[in-house]
Formats: sequence, C-alpha cells, structure tokens
Amino acid sequence: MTDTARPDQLLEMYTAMVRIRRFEERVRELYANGRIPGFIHLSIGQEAVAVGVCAALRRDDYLLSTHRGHGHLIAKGGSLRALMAELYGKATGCCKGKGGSMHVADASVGFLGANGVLTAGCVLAPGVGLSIQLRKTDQVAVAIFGDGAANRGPFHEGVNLAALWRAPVVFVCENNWWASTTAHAVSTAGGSIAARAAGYGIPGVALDGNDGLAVFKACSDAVARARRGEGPSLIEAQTIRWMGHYEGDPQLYRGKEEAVEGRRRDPVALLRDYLEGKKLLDAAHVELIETAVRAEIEDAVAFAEASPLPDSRAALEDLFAYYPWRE
Amino acid sequence: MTDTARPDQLLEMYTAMVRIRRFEERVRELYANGRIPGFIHLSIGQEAVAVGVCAALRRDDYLLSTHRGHGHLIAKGGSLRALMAELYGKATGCCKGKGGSMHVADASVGFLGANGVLTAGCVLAPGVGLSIQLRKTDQVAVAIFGDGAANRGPFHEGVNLAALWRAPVVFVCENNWWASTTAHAVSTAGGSIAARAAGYGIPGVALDGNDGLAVFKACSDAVARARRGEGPSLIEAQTIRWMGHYEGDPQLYRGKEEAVEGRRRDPVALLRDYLEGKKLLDAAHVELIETAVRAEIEDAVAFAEASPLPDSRAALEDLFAYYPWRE
Amino acid sequence: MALLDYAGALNLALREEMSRDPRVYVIGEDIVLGVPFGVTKGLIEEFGPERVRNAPISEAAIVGSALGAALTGMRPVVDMHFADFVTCAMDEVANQIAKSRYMFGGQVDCPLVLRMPYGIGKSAGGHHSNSVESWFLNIPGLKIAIPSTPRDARGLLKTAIRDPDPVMVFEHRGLYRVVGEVPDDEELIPLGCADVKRPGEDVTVIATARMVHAALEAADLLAQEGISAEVVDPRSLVPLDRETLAASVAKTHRIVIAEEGPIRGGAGAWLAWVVMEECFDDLDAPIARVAGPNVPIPFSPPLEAACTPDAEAVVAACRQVLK
Amino acid sequence: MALLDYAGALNLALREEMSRDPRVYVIGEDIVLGVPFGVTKGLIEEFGPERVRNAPISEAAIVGSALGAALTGMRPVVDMHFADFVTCAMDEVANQIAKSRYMFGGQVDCPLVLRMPYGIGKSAGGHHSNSVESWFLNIPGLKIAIPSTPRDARGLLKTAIRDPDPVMVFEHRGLYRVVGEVPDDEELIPLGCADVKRPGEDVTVIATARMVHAALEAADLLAQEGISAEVVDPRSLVPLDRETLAASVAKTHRIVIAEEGPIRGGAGAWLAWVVMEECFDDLDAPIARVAGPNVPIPFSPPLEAACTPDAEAVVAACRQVLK
Ligand SMILES: Cc1ncc(C[n+]2csc(CCOP(=O)(O)OP(=O)(O)O)c2C)c(N)n1
Ligand SMILES: Cc1ncc(C[n+]2csc(CCOP(=O)(O)OP(=O)(O)O)c2C)c(N)n1
Ligand SMILES: [Mg+2]
Ligand SMILES: [Mg+2]
Repeated sequence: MTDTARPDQLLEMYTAMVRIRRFEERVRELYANGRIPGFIHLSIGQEAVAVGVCAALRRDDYLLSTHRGHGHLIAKGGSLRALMAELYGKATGCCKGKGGSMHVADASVGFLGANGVLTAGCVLAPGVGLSIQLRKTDQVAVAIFGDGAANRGPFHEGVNLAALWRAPVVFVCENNWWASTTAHAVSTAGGSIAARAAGYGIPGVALDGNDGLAVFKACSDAVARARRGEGPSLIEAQTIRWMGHYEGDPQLYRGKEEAVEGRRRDPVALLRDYLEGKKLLDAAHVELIETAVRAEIEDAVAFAEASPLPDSRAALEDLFAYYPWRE
Repeated sequence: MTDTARPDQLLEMYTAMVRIRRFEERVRELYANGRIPGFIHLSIGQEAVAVGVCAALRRDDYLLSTHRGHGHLIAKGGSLRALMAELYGKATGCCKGKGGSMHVADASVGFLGANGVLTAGCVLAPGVGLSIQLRKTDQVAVAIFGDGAANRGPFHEGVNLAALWRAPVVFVCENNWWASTTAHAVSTAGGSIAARAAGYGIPGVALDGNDGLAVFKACSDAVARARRGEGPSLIEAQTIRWMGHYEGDPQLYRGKEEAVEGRRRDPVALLRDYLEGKKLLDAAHVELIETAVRAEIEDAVAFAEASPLPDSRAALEDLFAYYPWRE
Repeated sequence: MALLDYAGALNLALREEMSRDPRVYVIGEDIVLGVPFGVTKGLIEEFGPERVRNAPISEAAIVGSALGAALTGMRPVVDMHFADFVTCAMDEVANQIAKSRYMFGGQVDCPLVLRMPYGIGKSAGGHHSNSVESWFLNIPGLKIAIPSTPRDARGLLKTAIRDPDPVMVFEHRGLYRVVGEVPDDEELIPLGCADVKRPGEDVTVIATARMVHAALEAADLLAQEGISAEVVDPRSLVPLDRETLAASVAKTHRIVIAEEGPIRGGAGAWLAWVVMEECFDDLDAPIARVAGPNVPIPFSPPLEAACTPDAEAVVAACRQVLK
Repeated sequence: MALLDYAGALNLALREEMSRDPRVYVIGEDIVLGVPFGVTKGLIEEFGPERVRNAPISEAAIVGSALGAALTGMRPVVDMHFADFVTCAMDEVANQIAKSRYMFGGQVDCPLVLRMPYGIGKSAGGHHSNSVESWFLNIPGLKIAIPSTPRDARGLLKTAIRDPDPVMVFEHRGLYRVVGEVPDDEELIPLGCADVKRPGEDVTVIATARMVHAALEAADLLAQEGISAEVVDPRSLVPLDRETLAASVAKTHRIVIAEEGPIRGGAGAWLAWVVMEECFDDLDAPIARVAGPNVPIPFSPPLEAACTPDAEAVVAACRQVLK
C-alpha cells in the first residue's frame, strides 16, 4: 500500500471503513432478529471501495449507487440515523420508509440513491455530469455498479455518452466476481471490465479494491481529471464479498476458500496495519475509534427503534410535488 | 483489391452488386413517382457490404438486417418480386404488405427481417446462434447494423452474450459515418467500432467497405471461425451513403464532397475494374449483366404493379398462429 | 392571435420556455435540424449547442441522463423521436423517472418532459406508428398530456416544462401540420383541465389528439341528421378532469370514447371506467368505444386505413349509443 | 392427485415439457440454482447446462436471444427473474416478439414463453413488486396467462410452452408456496378458459392470481352474512373467455373486479369494459373495482400493506355493489 492522502484523511478513511463494517454487522444481527424487513445486501469485505471512492469526493459531489449501497451512503457522509431508520421502514428514515435497503437515498450529501435496478446509475450519471457542466460548477458524479451489472446495455450507453460529452463522471465497477449465483467468468466475455474503457477512448484501470489507498489514489486521479474537464474514467475495483448475495443466501455456488481469502485481504485490517506501520494509529486509538463508531451505531439503532412507523396514509404522499386535485 | 473467391463467385458478386444498384435506383424512381408508399432508406453506394457479407454465407445461414435492408435481402438471395411487391404494399409482397421497406423479411433464405428498431438484430443474433448450437447444425447468423446503431445497449449485450456462448455469429457494422443527420464523430466515443471488440475478447476488424472483396475475405474468415465453433467476430465495414438518409432528405448536414468521394470509391465500379483487370469481365459481359439484371427488375416491377392490394380484412390476420376464438 | 401549425406551436413553447428559464435544455436524436417533424428547428441558432443537444442513438442514456440532470437542477425536455422507441428506455421511464420522487420520500423534484411523437400515418409501419400512451396510465408517477390543437400544444407543453414533476406530452404526428390560432400573449394551459371542443346535447364524444378532429368531423356529419354531439377533449390523462367529463355525461347521457390505439387495454377502457364510476346512473346506454383493432399497425395503405379509426367510426359509434 | 406448491407445479410443467420436446430450453439469471423462487431448481441435473442456461445480467439479450432462437426452431422459456425487469427488455417484447409474426406476414412462428414473477410481497420495495400485466394487454401479439393455483400454473405453463405464439405467464410471487392438488396425469389447460373457482348467486368477483385467493377468503366472510359470492378466475387475459364472464354476470347481476396493480389503466378497467360491452343490461349496479392505489409499492410494512388489496377490500366492494 502507498498513500497520497494526508494523515487526517487516512484516519478518516479508516474510521469510515470501521463505521461501515460495524454498521453492516449490526444490520446483519438486526435482520436476523427480525427488526429489519425486506431484503438486505451487505457489503462487508468491500468497504475499501466505498471509502476509497468517497474520500476522493467532496460533499457536493454526486454518487449513484446500487442495491448494495449502505456502505456507499455511509462513506458519502449520509446520516446513520436516517439510514438505519430507513432500513427499519420508519417514518424518520431518509426516504420516510418508502425506499428501504435497496433504495436508500440522501440528496443532502449528493447520494442519489441505491437502486433496485442494476446499472441504472450508469445512464443517470452522464446527465448529472451534463447538469454540472451546464450549471458551470466543478462537481463530479460517480456511478458505482457491480461486475454483473456491467453487462447491461446502460453501461455501454452511459459510458459512451459521458465520454462524448467529456462529462465529469467516474464509473466505478465494484467487481466482487459474483453476480448473485453467477460467476464473473461466465458473464463477462473477455474477462476484464477495465479493458472495455479503451473502446470508448477513456482511461480504464483495474486495481485491488481491498486496498483503500489504491482506490483513493485512482479515484482521486479520475476526479481531478473530471474536474479539469477532461472527461470520464472507468475504475474496476476488485474485491471480495464476504457474506451471501443477500442475507439468507445459502451460497451453494461457492466454496469456503473465498471467505478465507476475503479475511486474509480484509480491507479494514489492511488499512489498520498500514497506519500502524506508519505510526499514525496504535491499539489504543483503534479502540477509541471502535468505541466511538459503536456509539454512533447504537445511537442510530436507538433512533430507529424509537421512531414511529409511517402512518398508512403516507403511502399516498410524495408521488408528485404538485397535483391539482384528487383524481 | 485482392480476392479469395473463385471466378464464378466473383462474377456472382458483381452481378449481385449491379442487381442491388439497379434495384435501388428503380425504387428511387418509383418512390418519386408515388408508386411506393411509406419511407424508403436506400443503400446505394454501400452494395459491397451486402454482397461481400452474403457471398460468404450459405442460403441456410441467417441474416438479421436493418432499416436499410433492401440490398441485404437481395444479396441473401431473396425474391425480387416479393421484395418489390412488399415495397408497393401488395398482397403478394414477402410480408403480404404488412411490413414494408423497413420490415421486409424472407425466411425462406434465412433473411430474418429488416428492422425498424435500430440494433434489434444484435440481441436476436446470439439466440439464433444458440439455436444453431442446440440443433447441432453448422449454420451461421450475421447481424448487420449501422454505425449509429452501435451506440445502443443491445450491441453491448448481444456481443457479450454471443462471445460467452462462442455462438456462431458475425456482427457486421455498416459504417457510413452518419446516423441520419448526426455524424459518427459526435456519436461514437473513441471513434472506432471495431476497437470495441477487444473488450469482449473477440476479433474486431475495420476495413474498406467499398471493397467487396475485402468484405468477402473478412466475412469468410469470420464465418469459418464461427463454423469451427470459435465464436463471434466483429467487422466494421466503412462505406459511404450516396443518397439521403431517407428519400426526400434535404441533407442539410453535409456538403457535396462526400458524394464526390462516394463516386470515386463506387463499389460497383471498383469490382468491375478489378474483374476487367483480371480478364474475368469485359464490356460486352458487363452489358449482358446489366441487361439481365434490368429484366429481372422490370419483371419484379411488373409483378408488383399487377399484384392486388391486400383486402382490408387481411389487417386482422397473421397475428397469431393459433387463436381459440374471437375476443 | 397568430396562425401556427401544431409543430410551430410546440416550437414556440420551447422557445418561450428556454428564453425564460436557463435550466431548460432539449435533447434527442437529430433535433438540431429538427428531424423529422420540425418541432426543434431553429432552436440551435437561438440557444446554441449546449442547450440544443443531438444525442447518439442511445434512448436509455438520453432518457436516463435527463433524469440525472433533472434531479440536479436542470429541466430537460427529451424528444423521443418516435414514441415507439420509448421501449428502448422503458426502465428509465417506468422504474426511475416515475418513481424517484416517491421512493426518495419526496427528497427531490423531477422536472422533466418527455415529448412523445406518436401515432399512425403515411405507412410508417409497425415500428413507427404506435399509440403507447395507455401503458403509462398504469405507471404511477407520470403526468400525461395529449394536446389536439396548436393552442393546446403550446399551452400544455409550457405547463409541462414548468411542472416540478415528470410529464409526458403525447404529440400525434398526424397533427404536426394542422394549423390553428395561438394567442399572441403567453398562455399556460393547466394539466387536468378538459376542454369542450364543441358543445352538444345528444351524445358526448370523449376523444384525444387526432381523434378529437375525427370527432369534430363526425359531429358535423351528425349535425346534418339533426344529432347534436358534444366533443370533450381531456387534454391530459393524468391528472384527469373528471368533473368536466361527468358534467357532459349528465347532460347527454350517451357516451362514445375515441382513441387511436388498440382497443384491448386502451386508455378508453380507463375513461369508460371513470365515467361508470362517476355517473353510472346518468348513462342511458352502454358506452361505445372507438379504437384501433388488436394488431400492430400494418404498412400497406389499405391495411393501415383499416387500422385507423376515423370520423366514420365515430359516427357509427354515436348512432349505436343513440339507438 | 399430488400435493404440490405453485413453484413445484411450475417446475413439474417445465420438467414434463422439457422431457417431451428437446426444443424447449430455459434461460434466465441464476436459474441453474433456481434463485430466487425455486421454479427452475433441479432442472440442471435432469437436462444439463445446454438447456438450463444461466445468463449474464442482460435482460434485453436474454429476451432478444429467445426470440432469435424461437424464430429458428427452438422453444425458449425465459425466466424474467422479476417481472419489474421486463422494462429492461421492453423493446424486445413489445416491438420484436409481439410483432414478428404479423410484420413478417405470417412467415414465421414465434413459440416462446416469458415467465413473469410479479407482485407485492415481503417489503421488496418499488423495483421488485410491480404488477405490469396490464401494459401487455395493450400490445397486440402477446398471449397472457395468469394462474392462481398450482394446478392452473402447471396446466397453463404446459399449454404456453406448446403454443406456437409468444405467451407471457404472470406468476404472482406471493403464491409460490401455496399448496394445492395437481393431477398425476398430464393436464393441459387451454388459454381462454375461465374457471369458476367458487359458484355463487349474489355477486360475481372476477379476480386474477393472488386476488383469487383474496376473493375466496372474501366469499367465506360474506357467506357468514348469507351473501353468496361467485369467484371467477379468467386464467388468461389474452385470449379472454368472455362467455364465462358474461354467464356469471347474467346470473348475479353484480360485479366486482379485483387485481393487485394500480387502478389507473389497470386490466380491471379492460375487464369492466368487456362486461359492459357483453352485458350492460344485466348489470343491476355499477361495477366495483378492487386494485392498488396509484403509487409505486413502498417498502415499509404498513405502507406496503396499505397498497396491497386484500380480502377485506373485496368484501367492501361486494357490499358496495349489493347496496
Ligand atoms: C436489471 C436487473 N436485473 C436483475 C436484478 C436482480 N439482481 C439483483 S442483484 C443481482 C446480482 C448483481 O451482481 P453485481 O452487479 O455483480 O453486484 P453485486 O451483487 O455483486 O454487488 C441481480 C441479478 C436487478 N436487481 N436488476
Ligand atoms: C431504436 C431506434 N432509435 C431511433 C430510430 C430512428 N432512426 C432510424 S434510422 C436512424 C439513423 C441510423 O443510423 P445508422 O445506424 O448509422 O444506420 P444508417 O441509417 O446510417 O444506415 C435513426 C436515428 C430507430 N429507427 N430506432
Ligand atoms: Mg458482483
Ligand atoms: Mg450510419
């Protein structure tokens, strides 16, 4: 690992990774205990992507996420309370309980939604980029999507359009080598997603997505390029999904080796070891961070638990900003 | 020009090019005279692609075509009578008048339709390839599409799927540098369609699409590869559209130079000169071919003119092969 | 009052709104030259290439990018080229645009217009002739306008552009060259306001877009027999002006509903349902519907004609409900 | 008679038809392991990877390739994963599959099945809960089956696979674990044959899929008050068995139509129209409809419940038409 970040940034990144890890572990428990309804896709083991990408972004930059988006929202700086309450389906959730895990959104930090439709963000992103260009700000839009999702048409259309417009967009493929039960190798001809960038005349890079600093470096370069008006880039961050595709997945499609490899390449531990080696972190500090993060999370859980469920009449609200009359 | 075809093939190719050229010229006249309803997209100047591709195919191979498909159907060996009658909207047309220029089809020669939706053939093709694999024949499926169409999602999904399946498919992009009024350069990031093949791990080649023999050679190689079970290829055949996008197009988006360049690189003349150089053709023979082709075409026109329009009740037929009762 | 054709009136609306609001931009295939219907012609000279954008043939990205822009402060107007090709961006319309505001719990507005040139005409064949408006009725989150005259076209499109929500504007492509009066002053026509295009006493014809003209023609024919037909144009299907429809039914007690698309599952069935719900007891006869047959639109002129509901069909339906 | 759940009955149909006809193959995302509903589980062992094909996440190519195969001699059965994602292959369904035969002038058959797991349940949220069957009514060229019981599911899917035309089979995902009797012998249930799931005298409930069960529950509740409700399940929407519907209306004179999707533009409006057209004079009261509200399906359980029409809603509607 090598770094291009300032020490405070490095510690923030580490804290963010721990925050995501502990948050998701807690969600896992809560889901198992029936506190959270619906379906849950956890990103445990993939935290370095979320954190490496978002460390390269400002609060006013935009992020378009996926069905596996809790970590992305947290890394982007979204409220843990509003996130947890949303997972619970509470009225205080970031989407007032209308979205749920697969659709969490927090526009106040530019987080334009997890998405239940794979690859959707890839065509929204050039438009966000265009909006930035037309409004003449220097923001950037990032679309994250899975390796499986990269095989849908909107990847092609979105990358081509963003490239034509030289839009300030970064496409980040979170390659965990699986799309549900289907292996990357049998769904992606040619094998490399990063290599597809060349066909659009934009930079494409594949990297170790468990190395948060590598992700940060690549994303920072891509963001800088985007802010300079030089157009989009594609980053393929290769990582490992520790848990099932969804909570409850019996994972009949893979053996135990991957879990072992995942732990060996644990992005949280890798960054911790690196920071300890650099003397930026020691055991006591690690413990402090753990304690602080746990407190934040328990606060979010308490908030969610204490919050009311939405009134059923709320089901009819929020569809339109303006509607002339009952119809 | 160099050739890999037998003399009889070469003469057949030349005849086919003349047949398409004269057919389309005649259609142009008939359309101007109001004999043909609807919209017409002519392929004059692009004949070498249709002929080069189809010369590499057998009658039982499949072709999925585009809105600009007359030449493809003719090159694949479809009936001129049924084609012309279809353009007229006659009951004797290959689609009984239900299709028209943009939708001509002749399944008897494996011509699975022109298509009013751009890029549609790119996702049908892997399925035709799969059908070939499952039926264990050694047929091949070719999807032709325009340079503009290559920017739609089905290109990406179809090429990826065919590559994964090693399906016996050839993707042929007919790059005439325009999509209606929109130039290739402003719609195709990176500039090269052939280069996109690498991203899927399949061969991609760009070539002079006015050189029928070059198209034939590349397509023959791709077809042989497909028949050997080695999977799909992508061919970008670069050519020039002489006429407007559709008949009646004022062509405000381009100057006259292209028309001049088109005539200079006239695929029919190029092949004629080559064959004359090879002593396979002389002026008398050229005249014989012209006469024979004109006779075929006039026969088709006469057939179309003499054919009845469909009875309006036929509008309700052909939707389903089997329908239990009125409903 | 100026005389403008429907395409010109839409063009005027675009020019007015683009002048008024720098957030408005237009995007689509071949719109710089305004191909094929001329609605966007000349905008490039006035507003430049940043705001008048030709896109590659990528319907999903055209529509999806419009959503991305709408969520972040712009007001895109998408030219769908032919409404038939909304199929190529269906997820973007049905799952993303229609749902963003609701699924985000109201965090964001989604001010976006999809201009949908649709309908039968000139033997364009099965991939360029469809009436698809009925599908979108069943997708909550989309407003749907469907103007029949130049004046309505301009007024509704302007309203649609200013609306904070996604609006689809269905423009029948057979109407682009129809000429009519358009006020010199700015005029906004609200969504959800039906218009009685011709008052009458004996029978109500509820019709949209091209079928309004067929209905007016039918009313002329019926008038010769002493039958007085009222023609009501909902002008928007979502929201729908139930009151005006109900008032007409209460007056005439006999209803014909006319649309161009296939009769099975068509918008007319929904309108018939609304009439039944609002005023079943006012009905003196079963409602009659005029609509296309359940087939794709064929190419050949006599076949196409057989699939094109016209004034004669409206007359026949009126006779039926008056029996 | 064997007891099977709805998923098991569909699985049986697939096994029977794949054994019978080597041209049948199944394709979709994650179908080898039968994720998420188990319908295709175990097929791989019996029929091997050539005929049980996991595909990449490429809905347009999955559906489009099925058409390519169907036109050239195969009989694909596509698993749409969730019906919501048909939006990602909408052009392939609406413009290609539905129209190929017609636009080719009948040159080719198109024997292809789209299995559409749809509907509300378990807080799956706005992108995994939609009822989209109504859109396809308005697209001529598609047959539409919608089974409510394991027996119907097996019989209709078998018929769909043998049909020379494209058939969409809408499988409500809330029914997969519902158990029912399935004949030991092969049984084909034709399209266009409604089934009276419970005979009654006072009111007819026309319901599809999950709403058939809600209607049966409602009928039990109403029976306690001495009201006899007839439950009619069309089983296919295209073709539609108008005769059976009309016969029921002629008997009870009062009609409730129940579906799960949004009420605006829903299939129920079409069915109401059919009833009006067939037997307006038999109606003693306006038809009542039970359907979802005009919003996407929200995630949170109380919100989801508020959008899920149930037996109570059917009871209320029956009371209304009996007033
Ligand atoms: C368009 C679409 N198709 C299918 C699905 C169902 N689905 C949800 S997640 C998933 C696998 C996604 O794989 P990948 O993109 O690699 O993301 P990962 O789950 O590995 O993070 C599938 C098939 C969906 N949500 N959207
Ligand atoms: C999906 C779709 N979008 C748009 C159109 C309208 N359209 C017809 S031809 C055309 C240009 C096609 O360009 P290209 O693919 O390069 O083919 P060419 O006309 O040059 O042969 C367009 C935009 C269409 N038919 N289908
Ligand atoms: Mg993955
Ligand atoms: Mg072109």
